[in-house]
Amino acid sequence: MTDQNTSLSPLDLEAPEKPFLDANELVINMGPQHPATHGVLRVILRLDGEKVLGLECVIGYLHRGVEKIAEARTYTMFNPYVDRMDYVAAVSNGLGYCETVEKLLGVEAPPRAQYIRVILTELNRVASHQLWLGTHALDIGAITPLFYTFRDREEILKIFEKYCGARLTTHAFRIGGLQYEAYDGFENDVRKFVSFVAPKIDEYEELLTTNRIWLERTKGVGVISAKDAIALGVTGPVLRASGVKWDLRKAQPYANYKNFDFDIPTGQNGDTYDRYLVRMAEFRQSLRIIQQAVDGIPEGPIMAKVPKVMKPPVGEVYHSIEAPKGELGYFIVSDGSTQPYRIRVRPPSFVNLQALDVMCRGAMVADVIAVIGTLDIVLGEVDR
Amino acid sequence: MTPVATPFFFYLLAGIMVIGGILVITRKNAVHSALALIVTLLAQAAVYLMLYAPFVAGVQIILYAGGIMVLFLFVIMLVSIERTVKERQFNKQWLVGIAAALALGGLFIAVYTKGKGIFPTHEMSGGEAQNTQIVGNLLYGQYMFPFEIASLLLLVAIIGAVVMAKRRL
Amino acid sequence: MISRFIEYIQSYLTSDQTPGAAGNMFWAFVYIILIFTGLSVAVIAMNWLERKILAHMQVRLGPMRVGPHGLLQPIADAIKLLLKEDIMPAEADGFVFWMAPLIVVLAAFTVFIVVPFGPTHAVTDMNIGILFMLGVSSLSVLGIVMAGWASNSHYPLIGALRSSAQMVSYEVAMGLAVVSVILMTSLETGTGTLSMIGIVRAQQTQGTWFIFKFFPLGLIAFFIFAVSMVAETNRAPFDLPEAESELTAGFHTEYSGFRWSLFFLAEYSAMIAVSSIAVTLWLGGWLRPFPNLLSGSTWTLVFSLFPGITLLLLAAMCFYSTVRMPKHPYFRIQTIGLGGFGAVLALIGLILFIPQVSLRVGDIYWFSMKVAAFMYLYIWYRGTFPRYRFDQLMKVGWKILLPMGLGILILTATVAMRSEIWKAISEALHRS
Amino acid sequence: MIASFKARYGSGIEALTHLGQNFIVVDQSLIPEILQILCHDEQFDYCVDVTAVHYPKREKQFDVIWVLYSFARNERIRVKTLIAENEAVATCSSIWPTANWLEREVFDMFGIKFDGHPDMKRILLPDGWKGHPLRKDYGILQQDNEWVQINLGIESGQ
Repeated sequence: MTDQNTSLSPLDLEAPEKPFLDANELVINMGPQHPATHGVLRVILRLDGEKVLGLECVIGYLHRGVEKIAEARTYTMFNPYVDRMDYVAAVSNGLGYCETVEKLLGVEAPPRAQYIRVILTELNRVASHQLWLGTHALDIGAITPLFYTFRDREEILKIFEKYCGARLTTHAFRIGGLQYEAYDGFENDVRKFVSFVAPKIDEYEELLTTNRIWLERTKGVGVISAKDAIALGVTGPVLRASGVKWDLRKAQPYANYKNFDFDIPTGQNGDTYDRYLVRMAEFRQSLRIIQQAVDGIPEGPIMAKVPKVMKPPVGEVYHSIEAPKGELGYFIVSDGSTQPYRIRVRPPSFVNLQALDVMCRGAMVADVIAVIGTLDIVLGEVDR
Repeated sequence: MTPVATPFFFYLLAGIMVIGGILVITRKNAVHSALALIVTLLAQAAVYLMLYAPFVAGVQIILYAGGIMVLFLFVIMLVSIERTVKERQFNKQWLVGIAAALALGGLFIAVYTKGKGIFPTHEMSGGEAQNTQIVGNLLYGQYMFPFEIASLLLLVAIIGAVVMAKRRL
Repeated sequence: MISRFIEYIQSYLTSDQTPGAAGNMFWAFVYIILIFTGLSVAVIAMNWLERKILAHMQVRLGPMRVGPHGLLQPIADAIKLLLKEDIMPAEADGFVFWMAPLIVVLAAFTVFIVVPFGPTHAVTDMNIGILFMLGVSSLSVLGIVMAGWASNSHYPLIGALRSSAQMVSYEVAMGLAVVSVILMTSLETGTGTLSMIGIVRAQQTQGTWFIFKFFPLGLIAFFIFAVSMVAETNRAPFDLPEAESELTAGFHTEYSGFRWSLFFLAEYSAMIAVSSIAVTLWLGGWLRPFPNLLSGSTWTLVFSLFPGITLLLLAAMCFYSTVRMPKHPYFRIQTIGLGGFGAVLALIGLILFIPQVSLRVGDIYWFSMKVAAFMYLYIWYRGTFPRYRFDQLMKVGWKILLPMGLGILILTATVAMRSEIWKAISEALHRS
Repeated sequence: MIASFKARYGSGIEALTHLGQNFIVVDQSLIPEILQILCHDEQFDYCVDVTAVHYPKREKQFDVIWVLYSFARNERIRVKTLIAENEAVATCSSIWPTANWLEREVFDMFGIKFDGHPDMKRILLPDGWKGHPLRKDYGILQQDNEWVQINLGIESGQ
């Protein structure tokens, strides 16, 4: 089952777990082709029956060398590539990249562009969470929420399609603002979507939140304390569910998030159920932001003055945004030429995935699946 | 219903049982042995049916073939088969084994020839239709005490198993 | 010779026994064939219904392409499965791998020998009927364990371990619930029975379905059985042995084509089998609703109309959908097919109005309807519940259902014997 | 904070600000100590990122960069050190466990070794891969043809 380069590294489990009664330890290779590893994650599990003695993640199956590609592209040319990292939240990736380059250039997008950016990014957050909810519930065995969430995510994708022609890898933003003015009826569509999706979120909750089996499967599963979460660099809803009230949109506001009124939902126990509740609350907060943004959207230009040939001054900058999965950071080094000297992406999924080992210690096989689901990883972003 | 071709079925089932029994002790693969044992037990259940003891046959299927042997397999499956097949069989005591088998066979023959009278040769009264009731009455009447003793023994075994397993849980 | 044969065949027609009990091998054989084909058709229909009902629960349409409303989809699937290459893993244990699906299918089909579709509509009536059903259906665990082990692969092995542990544990709770019913059968006649037909007869003579007997004791026993039977058939929310998101496909991961379809067939016929047990034991088997309350020839006539009305309703639904089909040449064949299907259903429905036919078929109709309700429940569970974790499953089985079953057994026995107990106590008091 | 560092370590540390973002350039030998202090005394308890930049023309070819964040102060700081090829940096995975994978990625992409790392091996590329792709002398179309031929059985991955 395991091939020759599967040497299990010594895991720093507090007490080395021994299989019961000298039963044979079972080494199971979960993935890279497996229905519940969300792509090509490979997890090597050491099992005693159903109990997990230790696990190791093997990643890199989707490695495309995005950071290397960036060094051979101009700043503008690299923009579409970032959509391919976290392909379920492509708009967020684009926002992070554009803002970082803008920071390097010293320009700022005009207010109207900022508002449209916020609307699209928050719509994308809703879409990303919907995809997470559907697949997570499917992993735990509830098949119906998947279809509900995909039905509603479709509406978001339709808005994207009408706005920029693409549904998934949107390439919605340009450095310095937007390429496209919002189409006629954009605001109306967004308003309609908000009023359409709010009751649907109650519908998801109705299926799961008080479902006994759902509670049994998620409460107390994959617990991570706030201290561990910070030490492991875990961000996003996973961190907030452990009780750390930290959201980059509030802590270090970017775009124009400081204009909007919203709460940071947090949990207490840091278990899978709290992460579920936090994300469900984030749905509602995102809708609040969208509502405010669409009500306050100003008229004006959508593109700042940026040179045709972008040559940012020599220097380096790190900028990060709150992507649906956590802190998405870009570290760009410019040498004054048209091409970035180095682009480093700080992927939230990659760092969050590292917590899998801690969260799965002593758990059962089924919990590993639940925890992979609750971490909300996208392998395109883990491997880049 | 009148029985059809009783001797034929008896010898068929007996043959299956003997072959199954031999396979149990000769197969190197423990899973194959267990499966052969299941075949033997099922044939035995069929023999019970022929003896107008459907209740015992049903219990034989549920408990032995369906319950105990599944647990047997459960344990055997966890043992690495490659290893057990490669390992040399350690019980090389053919002579002792044959002697013991012959002694047991002799005992059976002796009992059968000497004490033929104690075996009922006629059909049991009540027969098939009342079988369950008869078994129930016997268990809860005449053999009440041994029955309860057996259940006590099982309780002890269960507690022992819990104590052994609980040490780690 | 021929006349004797015809006489032999006809001799059974006037009998009020099952062919097995009457010793008529020809009719027993006919019944076996009928049950086998009926079961296969039921599994095919179940396959289509499950996909359709589940689809409508999940805001999608389900199969729509093969035949009108996907009616021919199961047949297309069956053909696909039969034509598929049969793959056996190189390292698999060939013989065991080959045997496993056969054992599962045999176990699943054999139990139907004693299922009473009506007072005479069963192959035979064993006096250990319920024991036989539980025993033979417990043999299907063997097939699953063999399949998991013989695949020589880790996921099937874990699936097999899960299913064997699960089925063995839930059999205990199931058995206790069944025993409480067997206690109930002895109530008025004094002697209980394990025979499936006997159990239904007991409900008839006692004038109540056992689910309502000693309310709520019968209901709780039924509940225990209803939970265990879902676990016993490895269906959601207890579908851990084949939990797709965890074990890819569990014990049948390595199976493909025809062998896989045998597992599929066995799973669905096992579902029907355990539902039949539940119907027989608690829901009055073939008895129509309110046989005592709404008795009399008028009510008998009203209830005998039900089978025909049901089929006519189905036919009406077909005709309605035919009218609603898109008017496009591409859909012409499908429209005609749907109309034809409706016509066939309507014809059968009309035939069922003939008194002689409806008299013979009424039992089967009520039995099937009750089983169908269970089948719907199975689909409903699958659409709404997440999956239990293994330790939670064991907890439910051993810590909740088993004590409940024991308690129900003791309570049922106590309530059943209450007059005797009371008599004994009062005598003892009187003496002292 | 910076002042106290300066006072203690003198010329080994240099504090700069670019585009409103603070970063300190630290001599390689001081790295373990500075990171320790930053984490435990200065409350930079969240290691956001560990990365590197390759400057092939410099004598000390690599910048290794730590991006740190403090929840208590809501402040970011970057720590940077210059190292030459074949030199190793002390690991900070004992300070921030999150650095484990991040350092492995730096090793994978740049070939910079981290001393004391519990499991220093490639993370994104396969184990037997030759070369470190994010170095400037590694062409964008270049790949380990030998590995591809042996393991994938194809002539080239291009």
